Amino acid sequence: MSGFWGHYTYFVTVFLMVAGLYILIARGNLLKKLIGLSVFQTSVYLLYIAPGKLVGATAPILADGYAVYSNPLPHVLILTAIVVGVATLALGLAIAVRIRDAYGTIEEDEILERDRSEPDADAEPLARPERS
Amino acid sequence: METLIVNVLLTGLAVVVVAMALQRNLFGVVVLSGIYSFLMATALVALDAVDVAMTEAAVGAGVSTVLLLGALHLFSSMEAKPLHRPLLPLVIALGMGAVLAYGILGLPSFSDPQAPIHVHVAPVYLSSVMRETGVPNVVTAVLASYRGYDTLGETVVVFTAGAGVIALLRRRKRLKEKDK
Amino acid sequence: MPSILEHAPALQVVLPLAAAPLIVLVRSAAFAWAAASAVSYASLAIAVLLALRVAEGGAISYAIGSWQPPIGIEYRVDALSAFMLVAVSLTAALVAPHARRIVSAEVAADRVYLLYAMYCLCLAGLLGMAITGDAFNLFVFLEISSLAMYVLIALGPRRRALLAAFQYMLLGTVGATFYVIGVGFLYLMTGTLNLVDMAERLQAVEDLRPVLAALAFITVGIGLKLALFPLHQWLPNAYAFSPSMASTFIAATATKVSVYVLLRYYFMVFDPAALFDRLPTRELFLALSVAAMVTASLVAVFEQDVKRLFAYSSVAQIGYITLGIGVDNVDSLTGSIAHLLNHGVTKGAIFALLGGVALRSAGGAMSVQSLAGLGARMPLTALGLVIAGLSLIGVPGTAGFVTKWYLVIGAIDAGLWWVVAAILASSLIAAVYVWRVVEIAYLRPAPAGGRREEAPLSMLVGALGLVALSVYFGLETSFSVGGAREAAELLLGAQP
Amino acid sequence: MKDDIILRVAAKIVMPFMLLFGLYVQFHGDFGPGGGFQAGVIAAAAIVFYGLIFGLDAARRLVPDRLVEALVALGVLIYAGVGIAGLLLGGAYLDYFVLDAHDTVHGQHRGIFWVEAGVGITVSAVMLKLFYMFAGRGQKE
Repeated sequence: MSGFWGHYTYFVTVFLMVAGLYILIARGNLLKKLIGLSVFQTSVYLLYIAPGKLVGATAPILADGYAVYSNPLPHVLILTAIVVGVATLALGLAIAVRIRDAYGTIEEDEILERDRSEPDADAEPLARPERS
Repeated sequence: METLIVNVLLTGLAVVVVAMALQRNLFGVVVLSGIYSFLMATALVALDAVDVAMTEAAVGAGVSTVLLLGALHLFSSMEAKPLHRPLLPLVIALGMGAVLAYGILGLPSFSDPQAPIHVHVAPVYLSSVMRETGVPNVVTAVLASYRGYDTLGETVVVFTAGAGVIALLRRRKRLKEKDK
Repeated sequence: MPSILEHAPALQVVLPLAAAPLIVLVRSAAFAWAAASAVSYASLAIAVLLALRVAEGGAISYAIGSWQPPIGIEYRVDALSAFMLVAVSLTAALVAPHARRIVSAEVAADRVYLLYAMYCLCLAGLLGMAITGDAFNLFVFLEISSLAMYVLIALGPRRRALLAAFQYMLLGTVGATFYVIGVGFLYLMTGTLNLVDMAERLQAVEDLRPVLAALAFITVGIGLKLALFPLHQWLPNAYAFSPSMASTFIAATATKVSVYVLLRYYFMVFDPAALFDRLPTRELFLALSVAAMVTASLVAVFEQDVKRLFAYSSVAQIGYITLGIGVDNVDSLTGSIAHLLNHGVTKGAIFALLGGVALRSAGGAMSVQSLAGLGARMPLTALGLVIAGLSLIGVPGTAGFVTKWYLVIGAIDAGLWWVVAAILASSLIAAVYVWRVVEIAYLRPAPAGGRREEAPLSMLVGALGLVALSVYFGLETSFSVGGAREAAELLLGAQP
Repeated sequence: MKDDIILRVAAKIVMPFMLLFGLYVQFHGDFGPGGGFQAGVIAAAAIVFYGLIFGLDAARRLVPDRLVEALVALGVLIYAGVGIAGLLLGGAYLDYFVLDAHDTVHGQHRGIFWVEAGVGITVSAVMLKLFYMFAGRGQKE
């Protein structure tokens, strides 16, 4: 287990990260950007989890009859990372929904265009408190 | 055999991501991202990360897909054509890939029992978890006790997202009409 | 009560952290303000206490859950983190309690309590980043502070706040993910997440390729968060369009804590001898810092929106802070670390004063022109802006001068005369954009029908308190420079 | 979907089992995969399922908004409170050893039980709140 196949899991991880980051930067649609971000974050799971695997080992739930367990620590870290990922996605979508309400589009080019023509528009015309 | 299963699943992930990048119908992209999460969860099972797999299936394939579909319902479902040639993003992404590739070449091989992560810290969890906490699921023990503070932080992250979404999406009442 | 004082490191973070859910539970704007103010003061008290104890007895290690590191998560307060904790909580204590009026003017009534909850989370996240001794725990707190910040920015009154928040969220999350990748490499090569343990075990690592990759990822990832030139694209809009209270707090603290993280990794985790000498790290930081100091200042000169003007000024000032990494000696690092505090109070003062201006203006954009006649309309606010502006330029007697003094000494010591020239040039450009604001405020007549009304007292007290601090730290430097020097010596491993 | 009798009956039958499964995952996390986070998602899914069949308003009547928002905060407070309890009993923050005066392992069990409960409460409430918020945006006023 060395050479190319010994590092195959890593190579796929790298590919997924590159693809995720590319979708995130290259696309102008905010939803597509969020999906790219999500792929990028998800690919990091493999960077942690794959090295924790030992061939012939079992999941780290102690039981009689097993002696070798895969490494539990990366699992714990990635559980946290998954939660962070979904929290970010939820917030990102919420902001995207508000952007659609305020601008009528979620295409970045069109949003910037509308910013130039109307730079001072309120986020939510009705929401601003009255000035005393 | 185990290694083969893992490698096949990972290759599947790569294929799905390519399809995702090419697809311009956002509904299709969301469906593909659900498939991606399911494949990821399966790969995680093959990598012995059952807790993570269960969470990824519930969160990645479940919650995220539902959230994306819910949001998509409010948006137009076609992505606009990109206006410019995406050369710079490609350069940035490939540059990152090059640094990553450089780094991973020095990492221990897949399933090397002498890798640092298998000889430091983690063996302590595996050997003393029953004596110290009496919890056989080592992931639960580390999550809730040894590194319980991370999990407090993680719960706060969820809380932040929840409170943040309330702050952003709470329906506005027709403001102040009766006050005027 | 010696027993509870033993737990000061935990309480430092847990108090603001627990305040947020309490605020959400109670759902009252008044309670939210009171709770946010209380935890801000409490955080300051705890931070000062910790700093005193570190100064007396050296670094404090606190094992959370009684799990000894590296098995469990360690909180570690040393000279650098104690300094950072005081810097963050000091500005927090002057911002939050005094923001009540502007928050209720800019944010819808039923969201006010959520804004304060986000503030508490952001504070807890930043303090947690500064105090933790664990690489992954740092990521968790980085995310808490970042998510709270995205919400704070998105709550801004204009719709451009939404896009600013979204773009910051994308870049910030990429930054945080880069950080996780970097930590992943370090973890795979050492098997530990505890920063002290990691530093020790890294010395035994033979194949340096993953470590160099980790260095690159952590630099870019944290560089995004700290707005290292040219990764600062998110910053101007994020500062300009967020609610006044949020821009004050974020401008004074957020990027500084990220710099702290970078300093910690560069000098206390990576082996400087092995890594700095293999890569042109110093040259890179010199080039980027000087580029930020000069170009961002130039952009500020031509900027029409006041908040964006001072946001670009922040990018330039961050250049001063990162300059110390490039020069890499005790004096320059002392200047850099002191500037974390000095620039925090100065820029905090400016944004707090602009909050008062926003409260008294018609709303909408705050162009530089809209400051016309400010000297007559709001004399105290205008005077505060002038003094804080002098500190931005680095006039003797202000905090900004102290920083530049040490940076210049450090650069001369290292024989980097072109850096000295760049510091002077950047200060001159700063004088130009500050003068532009002052000239309009004092020499242009106020628009007809404009109200002559000073900002409310509650807001003035906080803002002028920050102005006073930016003068105080220019005259009395035993804490700012003294603490920074101890931290710099700790970083360079020199004996005090 | 509101008018489909089969769906409505099926929903009423299935939902309690989903909640039960959520509880199983919550409390079986010590021995098998699972824990507060996964359980929270499953429990929220049960209510979301109910909301999809019977409509958002019906779900909101079943689990009102105010309650959900309180639970969002309550879970974090429980978790942070376990830490404070550790302090008050003479240990470090989040020290579970001191939660039982005689048996440290029992103390660990107690601590893990309560923090997992806190996680479960906050996660299920947040997931449900997300559903309410996003689905609520889709409805016309």
